[in-house]
Amino acid sequence: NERKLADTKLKELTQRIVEFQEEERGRVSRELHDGISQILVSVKYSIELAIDKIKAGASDAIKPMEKGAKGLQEAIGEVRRISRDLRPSVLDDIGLSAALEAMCFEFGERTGIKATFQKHLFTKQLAPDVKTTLFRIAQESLTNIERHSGASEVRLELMKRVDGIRMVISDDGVGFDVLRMEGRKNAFQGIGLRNMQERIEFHGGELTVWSSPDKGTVVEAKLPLRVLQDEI
Amino acid sequence: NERKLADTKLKELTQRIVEFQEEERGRVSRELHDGISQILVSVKYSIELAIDKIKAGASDAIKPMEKGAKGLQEAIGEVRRISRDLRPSVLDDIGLSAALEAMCFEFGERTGIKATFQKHLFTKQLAPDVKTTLFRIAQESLTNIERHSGASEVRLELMKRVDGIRMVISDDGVGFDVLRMEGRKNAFQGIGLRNMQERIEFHGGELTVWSSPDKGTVVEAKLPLRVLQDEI
Amino acid sequence: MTDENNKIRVLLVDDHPLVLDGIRSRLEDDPEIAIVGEAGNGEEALQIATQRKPDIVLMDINMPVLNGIEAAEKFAELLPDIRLLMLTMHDSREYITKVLKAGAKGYILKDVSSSEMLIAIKAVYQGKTYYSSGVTDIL
Ligand SMILES: Nc1ncnc2c1ncn2[C@@H]1O[C@H](COP(=O)(O)OP(=O)(O)OP(=O)(O)O)[C@@H](O)[C@H]1O
Ligand SMILES: Nc1ncnc2c1ncn2[C@@H]1O[C@H](COP(=O)(O)OP(=O)(O)OP(=O)(O)O)[C@@H](O)[C@H]1O
Ligand SMILES: [K+]
Ligand SMILES: [Mg+2]
Ligand SMILES: [Mg+2]
Ligand SMILES: [Mg+2]
Repeated sequence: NERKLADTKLKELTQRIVEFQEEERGRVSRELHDGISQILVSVKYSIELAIDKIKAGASDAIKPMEKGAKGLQEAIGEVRRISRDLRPSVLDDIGLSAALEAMCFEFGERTGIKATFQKHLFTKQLAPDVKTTLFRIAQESLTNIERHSGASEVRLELMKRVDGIRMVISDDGVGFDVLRMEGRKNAFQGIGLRNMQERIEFHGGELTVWSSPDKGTVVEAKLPLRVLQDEI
Repeated sequence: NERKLADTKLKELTQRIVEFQEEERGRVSRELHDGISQILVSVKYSIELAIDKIKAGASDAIKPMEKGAKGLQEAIGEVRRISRDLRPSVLDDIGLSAALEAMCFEFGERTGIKATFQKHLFTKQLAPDVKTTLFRIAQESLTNIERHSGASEVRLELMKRVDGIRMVISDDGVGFDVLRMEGRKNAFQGIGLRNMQERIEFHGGELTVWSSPDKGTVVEAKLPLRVLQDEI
Repeated sequence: MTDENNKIRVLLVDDHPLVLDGIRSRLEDDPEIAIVGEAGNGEEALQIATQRKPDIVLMDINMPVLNGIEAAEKFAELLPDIRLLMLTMHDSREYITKVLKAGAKGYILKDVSSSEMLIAIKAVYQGKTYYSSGVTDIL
């Protein structure tokens, strides 16, 4: 019976992940279609108008062209944002630490919550999918902090210890009742924490959350040392 | 023990879905950054060059502008393709039947495999997430047909029966050994069929595959009538 | 036309043909600049630079085979006299720090105006470091 419950929960999680994925696809698809495409089409009209004007020997071709260039600049900015939101290229080009640092910085700028990042690890050695998992866990934790915690300070730490890799995200916010959380069976509740747990377990790791009302929250992701790649 | 095996398989599936999602995010993010952004920057260069030329009184401003317009057209086409691949807007705007019809048409054009679509159902009544699921199943089936079947003809049917909704995709290709397929436990095997099955079961439905070597393949998705929405 | 040797010899490196094309048309009319070659990735850039000895390499970051960051490290090791000016879409601090550490002398965003692109090339040629307007905000 307990097993059956676990099974149902897992099925539910899988379903929510798929739903979430479809939502994301829909959102990005619309941003591209209704946002970017429309801007580009209007830029195209401006250019075509300018071409017609030049051909007709008119002197005011510059104006539509400058308008076009401005629209283009806007589209470039939007494409950059959509691309980064999907997956920040820093993560692949430079590494996890750099990506976490950038995330903390942007988070602080956007929310006004003081966010500091500290590392004690050479992240080059992490396998790509492990990097991604840790990045997504940090991302979900910061989203939770922004949405639920009311914190004024956040610390994100990444370290290598003799017994494994550890990433810790702590905040000084309102906290919550972890035990009651685990008891809840409401299918409409968040999948954030559960999904993080599932993902870290894929790599043989463990996710622990310490929190109680008014005591702030600490999320710790632990991974065995074997997720480190041999250096070549 | 059997339950435990099912559990492990489900966990595996969940992991594969998450991996797939991350791959897709990375791919789209790169297509935007390395493809679209670069074209847009080059269009910007062309327009600015043309502006400079006009300001300098040169007569050859038309050429960079026409180049810019061409680049823009390419970017618009690419953005539309990426957007549609993520989620075809026909699905939301016109409905499942129209989206399936368009998919069959494009599939036929691209692969040269004759694809026909037949419907006996008012798809407007389907709930949005059910529509999405059926669409993804059809998409995965056509991908499988293209990759594995060597078929020369495909039929896609969507119908409403007294006992439920049915979508059937059949091909006259090489077929495969369904039973042997189910026996395999190799984690590196495809997730296509398994994912489709999981998704249809979310909605209380059932996925059945009939196939044997040299006999072609039939994929049938069945859904209970209760997935139909009340008309308002 | 003046002798190529009296001009700033520039090698252009980008994997996107349209971008390469656009940069070339931006620079080719400037009397102080001579484009001495074009490359589609870091590996090619090293090869061509060895032969043609440019003063400046104007280089993209995201490229196949050998990307701009890896290439910058190799340039520092093999051709330390050639000055690198990075030209990229990436506007985050982490990229900037990384390529400057690898030895690049300047960093400009791809969407800068053509006059700023020219200013950057000339500044780096004179031995200065240059960051484009979008970049100094970030640093
Ligand atoms: N840092 C935090 N501070 C306070 N409460 C938190 C924090 N993190 C999580 N919680 C509580 O735990 C709950 C579950 O978090 P979880 O991320 O699983 O779901 P969610 O954020 O509500 O929804 P989702 O992540 O699916 O969008 C939250 O609703 C919130 O009540
Ligand atoms: N229409 C078909 N004709 C012939 N063989 C098929 C057909 N559909 C599926 N198969 C066989 O069934 C296998 C499993 O299909 P499935 O969609 O689950 O995985 P895949 O297509 O191999 O990989 P993935 O879908 O994850 O990219 C295929 O590898 C192929 O051997
Ligand atoms: K780039
Ligand atoms: Mg959450
Ligand atoms: Mg498949
Ligand atoms: Mg590039």
